[in-house]
Amino acid sequence: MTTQELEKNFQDKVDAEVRIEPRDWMPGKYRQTLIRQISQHAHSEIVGMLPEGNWISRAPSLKRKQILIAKVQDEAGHGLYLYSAAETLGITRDEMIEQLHSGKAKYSSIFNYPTITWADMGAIGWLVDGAAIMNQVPLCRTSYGPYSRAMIRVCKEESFHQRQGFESLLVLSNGTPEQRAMVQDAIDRWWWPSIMMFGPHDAESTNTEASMKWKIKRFSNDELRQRFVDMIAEQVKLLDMTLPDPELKWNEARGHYDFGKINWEEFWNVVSGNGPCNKQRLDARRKAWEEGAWVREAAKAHAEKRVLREKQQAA
Amino acid sequence: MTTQELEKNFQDKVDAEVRIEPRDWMPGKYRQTLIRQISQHAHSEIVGMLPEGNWISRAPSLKRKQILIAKVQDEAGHGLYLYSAAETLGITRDEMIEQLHSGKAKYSSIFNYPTITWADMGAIGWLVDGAAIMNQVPLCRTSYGPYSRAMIRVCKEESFHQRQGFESLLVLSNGTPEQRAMVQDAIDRWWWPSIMMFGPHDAESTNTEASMKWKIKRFSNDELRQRFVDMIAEQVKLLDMTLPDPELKWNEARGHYDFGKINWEEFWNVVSGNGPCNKQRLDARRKAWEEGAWVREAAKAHAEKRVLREKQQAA
Amino acid sequence: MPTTELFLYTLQLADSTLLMGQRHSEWTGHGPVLEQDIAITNIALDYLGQSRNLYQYAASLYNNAPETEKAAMDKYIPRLWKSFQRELQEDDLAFLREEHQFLNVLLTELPRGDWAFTVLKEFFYSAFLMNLYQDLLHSTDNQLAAIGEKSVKEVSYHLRWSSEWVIRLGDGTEESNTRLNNALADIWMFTGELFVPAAYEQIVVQQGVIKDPQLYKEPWQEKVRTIFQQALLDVPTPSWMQHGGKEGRHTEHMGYLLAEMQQLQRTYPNATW
Amino acid sequence: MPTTELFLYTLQLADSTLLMGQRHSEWTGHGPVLEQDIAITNIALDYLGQSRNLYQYAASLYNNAPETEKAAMDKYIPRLWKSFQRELQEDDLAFLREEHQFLNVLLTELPRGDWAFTVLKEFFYSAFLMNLYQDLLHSTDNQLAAIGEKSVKEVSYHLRWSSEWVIRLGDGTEESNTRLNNALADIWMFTGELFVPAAYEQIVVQQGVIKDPQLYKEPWQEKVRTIFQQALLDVPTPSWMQHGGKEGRHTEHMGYLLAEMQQLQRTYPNATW
Repeated sequence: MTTQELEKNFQDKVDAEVRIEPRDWMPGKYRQTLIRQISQHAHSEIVGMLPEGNWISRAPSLKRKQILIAKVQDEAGHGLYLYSAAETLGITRDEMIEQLHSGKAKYSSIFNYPTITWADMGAIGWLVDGAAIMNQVPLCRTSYGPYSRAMIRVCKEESFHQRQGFESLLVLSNGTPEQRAMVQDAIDRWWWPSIMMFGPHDAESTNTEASMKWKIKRFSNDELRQRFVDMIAEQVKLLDMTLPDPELKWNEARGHYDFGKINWEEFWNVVSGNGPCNKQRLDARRKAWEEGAWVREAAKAHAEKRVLREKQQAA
Repeated sequence: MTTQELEKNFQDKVDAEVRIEPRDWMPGKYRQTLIRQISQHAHSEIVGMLPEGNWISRAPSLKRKQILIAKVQDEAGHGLYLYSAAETLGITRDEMIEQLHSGKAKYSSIFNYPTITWADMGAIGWLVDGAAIMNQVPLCRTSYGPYSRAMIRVCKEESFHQRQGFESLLVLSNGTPEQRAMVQDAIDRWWWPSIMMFGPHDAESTNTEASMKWKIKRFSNDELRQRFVDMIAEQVKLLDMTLPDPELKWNEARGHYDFGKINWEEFWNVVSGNGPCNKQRLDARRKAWEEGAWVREAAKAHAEKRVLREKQQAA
Repeated sequence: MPTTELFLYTLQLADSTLLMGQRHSEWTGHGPVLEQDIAITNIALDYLGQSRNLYQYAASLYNNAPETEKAAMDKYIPRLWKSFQRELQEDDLAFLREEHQFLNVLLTELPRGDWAFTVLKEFFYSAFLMNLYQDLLHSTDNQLAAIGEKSVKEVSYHLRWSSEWVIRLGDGTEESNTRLNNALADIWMFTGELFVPAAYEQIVVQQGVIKDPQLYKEPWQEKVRTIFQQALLDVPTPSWMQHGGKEGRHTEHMGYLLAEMQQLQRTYPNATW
Repeated sequence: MPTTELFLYTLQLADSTLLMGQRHSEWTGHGPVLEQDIAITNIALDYLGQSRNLYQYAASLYNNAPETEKAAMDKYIPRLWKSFQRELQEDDLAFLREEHQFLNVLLTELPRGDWAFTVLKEFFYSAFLMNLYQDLLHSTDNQLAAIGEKSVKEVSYHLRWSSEWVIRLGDGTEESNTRLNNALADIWMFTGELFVPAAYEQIVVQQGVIKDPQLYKEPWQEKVRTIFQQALLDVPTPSWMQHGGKEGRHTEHMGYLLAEMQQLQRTYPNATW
């Protein structure tokens, strides 16, 4: 088959909602886009363990400590599925980790903000995981099979996390004045970064067209962002808290909430490395990786010794 | 002069309370004994910084934090005087530190006990420094000049520390029930180790005879211990606390307090390396030294560059 | 039957398992490789679950005790709780007791250390707990029996996992072997305390609720010998052992651990989280 | 003249100097060589002394303020203190405020780091304080003027000492130069905050009590250029700067620092020590 035929064949499958599998032919650009997107998502899960991990040792009750640890562990699990999905496209996990550590690969900028109080654990679950799910649910039907299957598992757990986060904020919002203040402060700090998680406005977004065509992406940034705002603007009422946006207002005509202007300068600043914790996060990941080198080497050396011994015994 | 004449000359000076100075002739054994004793004392000051340093970051008031830091710093200063005094006998500070780190040189076993509560800061000042002073005041008149002069400075500061320690316990003993319990607990833990600081009973003590003759030592272990017990048995009443010794009792006939049997097994156990913190203390010292290596090297390298540059400019 | 000693014994196990969980969870997000990050986190979660069961049981022992018994237990109850005017709860015990009221074995409070330290500590402790929980299954105390039954499977996995890691590091590279030996030099002196019953423990033994922990020494040593042989490690000769944790006398590490772990409850006492 | 802003500004300086002292004193007993162990401890003691003077002044500003002013300041006062039924004291401010009530610049809360990190941080901060205290000498506020006068000599020594160390490490060995550059990469983004006045600070400037901190930027940069030249270090190009400390938004390091530092006062509130 000529490349054109292959491409047509491929696009027909995509259009017919048939999943593309690792051994199937696919355009180079499709493969590249997927590797970039899946590995970026995997890195986000791994780096995302750090801000929440920051409160494990200080969780205020045994139950909350369990919930938090289990949640962070789930993120490690997501990282694992996603690295595996990306590996089916012909890149190794070590290569991807190397790209993360060198700064070549990105991860979600949201994790470059610090977790300052316990209420941040709830706010991350509710807002950050909430935004992530908005982005991710459509990916359960994404055209690449292994990615789609990984996302189904991820989404199931993420929506559990979101409910847990909201429940945790609900408890705090029914608590002491200090706890209520903590919740409002956390919402104030996480709200704008959360709605920036949907990326630039459609007009400024690159790559969107091809991704749409290949069904890697199914909705535009602005569509998803609007859904998120609509959802959170309602839920925040249950907490008896407010979102830090004076322009937030129900628009009867649109059937949506209007909301204020996003500070894109901050967004690009954080993306380009200048968030409050960019260096801290990457340093922490690199440190864990470097300090684990001798462990990985020992495990490898031992495994090789075993194989050798078994061979010798067999001989 | 023959060795015998030199020895007689030396002993005459000692007997006449004339200080021996670095350039004076002295018996090899005298020199060795002094190096061992002074460096051991210097090491004790340095290792002794660790148990108290353990509470600097957690001192309960700004004033107490200042006092504690200043006290630990004084110990560094004492270490410095004493290392300098020992250096006049022909050993370098680095050699002494090497002996400490290798375990060849000893330091006072008292610092192998942990500091568990804030009251330990007071108890160390009152009991440990109190016992140290008992031992050290006579050393202000020791026969070796540099040692004697160092000890005069040390003793002045130590007695200040002892008063501060007592005052700190006095405040706690007038405090809440928890604070009072803290004080009694600290006294219970530090009392026996403190009276062990005077070393074995005279009958079992080695080296004492020669040290007495050379006026390196002026009172026996048991004499000093008795003085200490007599002093503390009175002072503890001011704190409205008790010493953990049911046999402690004023003996009218002796004009001294009788006291219970010392657990020498524990003493030798700790001396021989099995105290609760022996490994921890030495590890901490070694770590500080090793982690400081690059700093010392850099300072040396820079100093050499400067000298070289000055020479080049002069040329 | 007086419950004070049973209460203290239960606290001892609760505190020890809590601190195992607390220390292990310091690895979460920082493990040497993703799969092992997940594994050590799993173990941390198991320990936390065990400690919660034990604290809940300890709290119920206290809440249901006659007043005379309560007076004896009060030495180990957070003073602050009295002002809350409600029943004692698991979190009061974990987050408001003072250092000298904690009864965990010293082994469990030691700083996390490197991977060799962690897996060796886990191996020593789970090899001990394995024997303990297997007997607890048959305890005359129904609650402890239930906790033992629930936990024994978990610990059996912990023991297998840590044994494999001890072997892997011991018989891995020169560096891993050296690190494991360093860890051994640091930890060994804290293993003796496991087998020496505290005064209250002896009474619980006499009551027939638990077996004498001294009985676990022999099988524990046997397990250590077996694994160490495969790990090319020498079993240290009998030597002096640290103790005090079971009586509330801790290492200098303990205060820092508690300051961090208890901070929120200390700052906002009796809040709901 | 309203005192709330002066109170906040005084707290900002008090918090910053306290944390400089707190971090430096982590070296006590662990310095790279005995003489420098003593030197860094001296600097820590100087900072603690400054912070005590500043906290005492802040407490007196609060205690003497009219009730309407107090209401505005209450956001920064430890809630717990209200129950003590006595005047506000220095230790209440240092040991009972919550993280978001601390106004120190972020620079001062960063972990101790290695010797390069410590001396570089000290250099940056004392180069700033030097200018500040020299002006404070002439403040219309007598208390601040007195504190400035008392402190300027100390800081002048700190600046000389840290400048010398920066040069020594920069122009020492390859390793020391690398470590200093690493420290620079970590610290630089925290220096900008020194020169950006917080809202309350602007008001104190308008009141003529202090000069605008923006004025210190130029001489500070000049000092940095001079010393860096001798230290063979490149002055980083203007880049994005961290901020938030002066408004109570801190780094993730701050919570741990406070948990440790405040533990005893949190556990035994209003006790006398």
